[in-house]
Amino acid sequence: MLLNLEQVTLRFAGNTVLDKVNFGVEANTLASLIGPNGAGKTSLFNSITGFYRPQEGRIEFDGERVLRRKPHKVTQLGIARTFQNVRLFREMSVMENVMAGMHCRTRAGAFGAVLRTPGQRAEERYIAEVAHDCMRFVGVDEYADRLATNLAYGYQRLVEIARALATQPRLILLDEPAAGLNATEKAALIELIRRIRDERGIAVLLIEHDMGLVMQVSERINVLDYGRIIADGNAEEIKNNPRVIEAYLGQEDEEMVL
Amino acid sequence: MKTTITAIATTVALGVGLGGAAQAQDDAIVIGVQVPTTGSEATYGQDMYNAAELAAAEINADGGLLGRQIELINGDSACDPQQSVNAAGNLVSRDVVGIVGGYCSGATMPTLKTYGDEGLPFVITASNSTQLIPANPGNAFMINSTGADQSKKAAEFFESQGIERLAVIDQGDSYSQDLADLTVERWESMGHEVVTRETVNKGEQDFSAVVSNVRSSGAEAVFWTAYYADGGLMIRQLRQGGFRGTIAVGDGSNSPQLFEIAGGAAEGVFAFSNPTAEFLPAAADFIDDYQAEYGQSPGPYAPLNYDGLKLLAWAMETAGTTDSAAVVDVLESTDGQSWLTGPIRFTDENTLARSNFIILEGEDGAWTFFDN
Amino acid sequence: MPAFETFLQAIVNGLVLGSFYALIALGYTMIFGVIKLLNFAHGDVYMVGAFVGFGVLSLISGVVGAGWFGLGIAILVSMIAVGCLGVIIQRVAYQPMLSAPRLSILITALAVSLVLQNSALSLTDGKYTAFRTDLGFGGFEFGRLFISHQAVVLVAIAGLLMIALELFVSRTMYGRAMRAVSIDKDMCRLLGINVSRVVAITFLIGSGLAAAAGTMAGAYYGSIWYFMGFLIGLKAFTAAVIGGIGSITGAMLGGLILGLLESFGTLVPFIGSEWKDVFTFSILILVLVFKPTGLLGKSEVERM
Amino acid sequence: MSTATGRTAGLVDRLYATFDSPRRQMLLMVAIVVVMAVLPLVMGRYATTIMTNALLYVVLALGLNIVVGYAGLLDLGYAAFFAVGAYSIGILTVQFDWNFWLAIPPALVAACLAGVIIGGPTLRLRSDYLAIVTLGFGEIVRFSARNLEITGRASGLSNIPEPSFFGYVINSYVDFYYVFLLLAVMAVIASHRLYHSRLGRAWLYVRHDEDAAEAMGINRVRVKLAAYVTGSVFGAIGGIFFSVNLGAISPESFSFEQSVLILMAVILGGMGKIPGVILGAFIIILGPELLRELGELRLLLFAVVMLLIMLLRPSGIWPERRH
Repeated sequence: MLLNLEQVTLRFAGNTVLDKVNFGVEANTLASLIGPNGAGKTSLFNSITGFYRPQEGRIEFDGERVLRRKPHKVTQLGIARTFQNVRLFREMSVMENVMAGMHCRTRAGAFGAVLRTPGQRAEERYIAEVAHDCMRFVGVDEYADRLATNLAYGYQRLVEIARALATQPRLILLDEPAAGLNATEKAALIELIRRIRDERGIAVLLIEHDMGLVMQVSERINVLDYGRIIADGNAEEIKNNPRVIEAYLGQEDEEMVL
Repeated sequence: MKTTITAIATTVALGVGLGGAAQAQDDAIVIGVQVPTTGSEATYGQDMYNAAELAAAEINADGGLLGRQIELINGDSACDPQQSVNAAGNLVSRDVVGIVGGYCSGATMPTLKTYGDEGLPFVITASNSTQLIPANPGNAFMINSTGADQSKKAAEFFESQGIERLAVIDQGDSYSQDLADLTVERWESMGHEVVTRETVNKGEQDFSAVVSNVRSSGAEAVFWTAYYADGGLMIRQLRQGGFRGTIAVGDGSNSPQLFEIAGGAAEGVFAFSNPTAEFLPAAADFIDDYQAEYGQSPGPYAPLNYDGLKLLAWAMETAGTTDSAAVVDVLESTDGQSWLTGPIRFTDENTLARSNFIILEGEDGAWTFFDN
Repeated sequence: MPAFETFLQAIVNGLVLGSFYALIALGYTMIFGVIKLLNFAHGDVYMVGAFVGFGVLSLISGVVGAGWFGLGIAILVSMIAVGCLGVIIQRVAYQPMLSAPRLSILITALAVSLVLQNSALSLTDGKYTAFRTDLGFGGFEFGRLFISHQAVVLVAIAGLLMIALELFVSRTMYGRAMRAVSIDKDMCRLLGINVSRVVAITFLIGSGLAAAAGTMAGAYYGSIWYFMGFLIGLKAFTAAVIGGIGSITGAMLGGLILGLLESFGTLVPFIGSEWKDVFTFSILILVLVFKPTGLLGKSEVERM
Repeated sequence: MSTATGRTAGLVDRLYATFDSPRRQMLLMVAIVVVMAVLPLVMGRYATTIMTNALLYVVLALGLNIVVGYAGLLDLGYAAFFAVGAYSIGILTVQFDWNFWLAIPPALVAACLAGVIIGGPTLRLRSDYLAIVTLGFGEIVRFSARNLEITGRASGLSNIPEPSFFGYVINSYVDFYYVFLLLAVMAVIASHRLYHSRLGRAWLYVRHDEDAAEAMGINRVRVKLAAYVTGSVFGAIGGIFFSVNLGAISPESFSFEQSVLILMAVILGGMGKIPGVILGAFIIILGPELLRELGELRLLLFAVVMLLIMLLRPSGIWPERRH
């Protein structure tokens, strides 16, 4: 297992948001986490990436303890993420946004910057190179100099993925990457997710409400309901799991199409 | 020609006004007056400027100096070291031949260098911190008695009152700290006891901790070495807090406004003071002239600044030139020249060779003469 | 003075000082509660309160004298006038900035503070204004312990104001709404609470309390000037932090604790009175670093 | 839109177009520096002294701009670092007879240490708390300078020796003008380079969205601390040369008002923009000199302008970069 969660329990002010969650992602796989609204999916992401601190349990990434590490440390370990409601640095260019990902893989400081040392200049070239590579990979390189906020929503999502890729992760967590995208864009997204794994060897874990997309790309699906994992399997198994059907039927206003 | 180019270039470079120099009358003798006309000490500064103006007007009416008219330029020090250096730079660049003034010692300090570099005669009229002495390059002359003189006066006064246990309070600024240190040193060398030494911060209103320290120390007298504004607060709170011993204040607190702030608490308070106009026999005419010209009574340092200008003018007249070195030489040899504040003579350190302090007492909301 | 009397005197001094801190700290904490803003201008509102109180007393002293009755009226009028000033400040300067970045609103608050301070500076030429009253210098004397009548009455007035505030917050609709708004503004909107009005009332009360403190301090110490709000504002903020910012009881408690700490701090040997303020600010920094929630504050839930 | 505003906007646009390329900006900068270098030859002592002061403020404001403009942290005690630099030099040269140039490294180290000590614990806190802690720190430094023997107490330190540079004694006002011109140019270059570097970008990331920055593997506390310490070094450098220029320092030069003036310089021109900050520094220093009659009103005027800028044009008077 690349990522492994054991008995993870998270409480907020007396409410149990995650209840003894056991969960894992294999290296080099495409996995999904689904569940009704409020099931605790984003909380689980936040727990993995260090934004929340579960009270109990263990989270390990490639044999390293993750729990109680600060978010930036988790990213340095090799877990990158995107946000449900796109969180780009809006007033900065696309290029600068993607360069952010390289921060944790480089080291020049104030001294290097002021003196423009050879090492610092080489590093800046390297950062630009990787950033361009990531932008090309998701297909936003032509907008490199645009302000992020001036980009169409679909492109903003892609920039966020490029930014996550620039952190050079081994696992990337995508929080509802298809939300707000049209059919063409979704198709391109599916393609991109596959390429991330195939060409870069990065495992992908996504939270998604679009079941079509989930079923198409996922090799493994986990279902979360009321903070508990209620099912774990491939697309076929999940579709036919009675507990999953029950969980989703109990939910009004659900966009899921089984 | 060159002046014109410079003037134009300056104006172009900095915008109209910064060059600033309203071109002086061609043959006028330009003297700088460095006093704080803005900031917290603006009242005293304005009084001092007025007095210098009065002195210059008298000289001009009498046929001028070396046959030429005197023109004054105001260099506002704002009682702030940085601003006063700017002001000094301004005066120097406008070709003054000498400077009169200096009120806040802290602000006067860095200007010693500015004027020293040019060798300009500088008559320091009010600033009297002993810290100024070692920083004086030799061109500055202090016509106010120094803190050392005042501390001596103070210590002798307390001793004459039969006081043994003294509390000394300053305000953490250069002038009051210097005076307090000197007093403590002298008082202890006279074999008495300083039971508590306190400092209050400017801007603080509540002195209750200091008051209870003073009371618990068993002090028989309190010496406040700083300015009147906080001095008024301190006196009031000392009395409010039940302190019934003697209270005396340094010359920075010698102001009628002390009574406004302290109210009845200032009755019976003693002040060590430089010769203020109303207690100077020679100053009767000055008070009338000042009153007629400015519609108010001259403040405590006005006579000193008046004398400062007169002294500088006398030195130039005697030297027969405004050449700096010659004027400084004459100043060094000043021998008992006297205008309002008494005869002036300098020590080897260019400080006034006598103590000019008098003792005042608060009575019915005003200062009255108590002793010499 | 015997040690015991020194000790009692320090308590008395601490209570007087603490009352002023507490009244000002309340404004900081209440305003922080409803709009999460550190109102830098609050110390200057206190200063304006002192000047308004002074103005009122000067006007009416011819008729009612400058005794306790006149001072009472001055305090009341100043509270109302400066309370309104607080609301105006909120409406003009802070309301438009609520959605702006934090830095912008903080700088705006600083700018408001500087405008108030320098307006007063220009109007008074930077001079101290004597605040004359006919309250006298009498007091109770027990051996060397001395408690002035003024101190007793001022502490009593401060106590009454704080009790009134506590009742307002716990018993009235607006008071409860104020607490609700400080917990969850969006929820309050959904529930039909007029949040904007609640915020305005908070500024009214917070600024009014500072004005009361200002007028009382002016009368007690005897002079007022444009910069009087700076140090005490900083210290009252320290008091609010000690008590736990956002907590009303905490602000009162923090004010008293800080007053007593300062008053006892100077009794410690080797720490002269010149180090008093360094001592206070060090407390502020230590509390913020080691217990940012203060004594009674609640920790914020970390949210994404 | 009225034609008048239309025309102004057009003018601004054209100005922009003229100086849009880095090359032209560079040329413009060089031209300004050349003009500045010639100025003392035609200016009198007063104007030169004022300009020296303005250049000092350029250095200080650019330093504070790193903290406020780049990293988005409100520092209300910046004068403290200015004081640390000035007093380090004062103490080492006056009390211990050190050579001025030898005293510079310890002065810089002292400023860094002060930055770490005060910034380290507080940068974890909400930004409002940082503002008030820095304010408190500024006062602590001033009070300490006023009460310690080694700092000369309230009178401060005087007779700070003039530095000599390979035998040439730097002592005239013109010498110091050039020293500060050089410092200002270096500060501009350093600011520019920092802004276009990994660290500079990290400051912007953290200012725009702390959470997203953290998710990118950026240690927000460390990055803020870097800004705080870098800013403190700029302040200390200003202080170091300020002390030898005046030859005397006293605690009152490092008051809250000083911190506020530097902050105003940053805000008036436009936070985060180097030309804006330079403009702000000149306005703060030259404004009162040009409008002498304002006297006491100058701070009020600045405060009102600052408030209006925050309410109407938070990006400052230097025009915004457009895309």
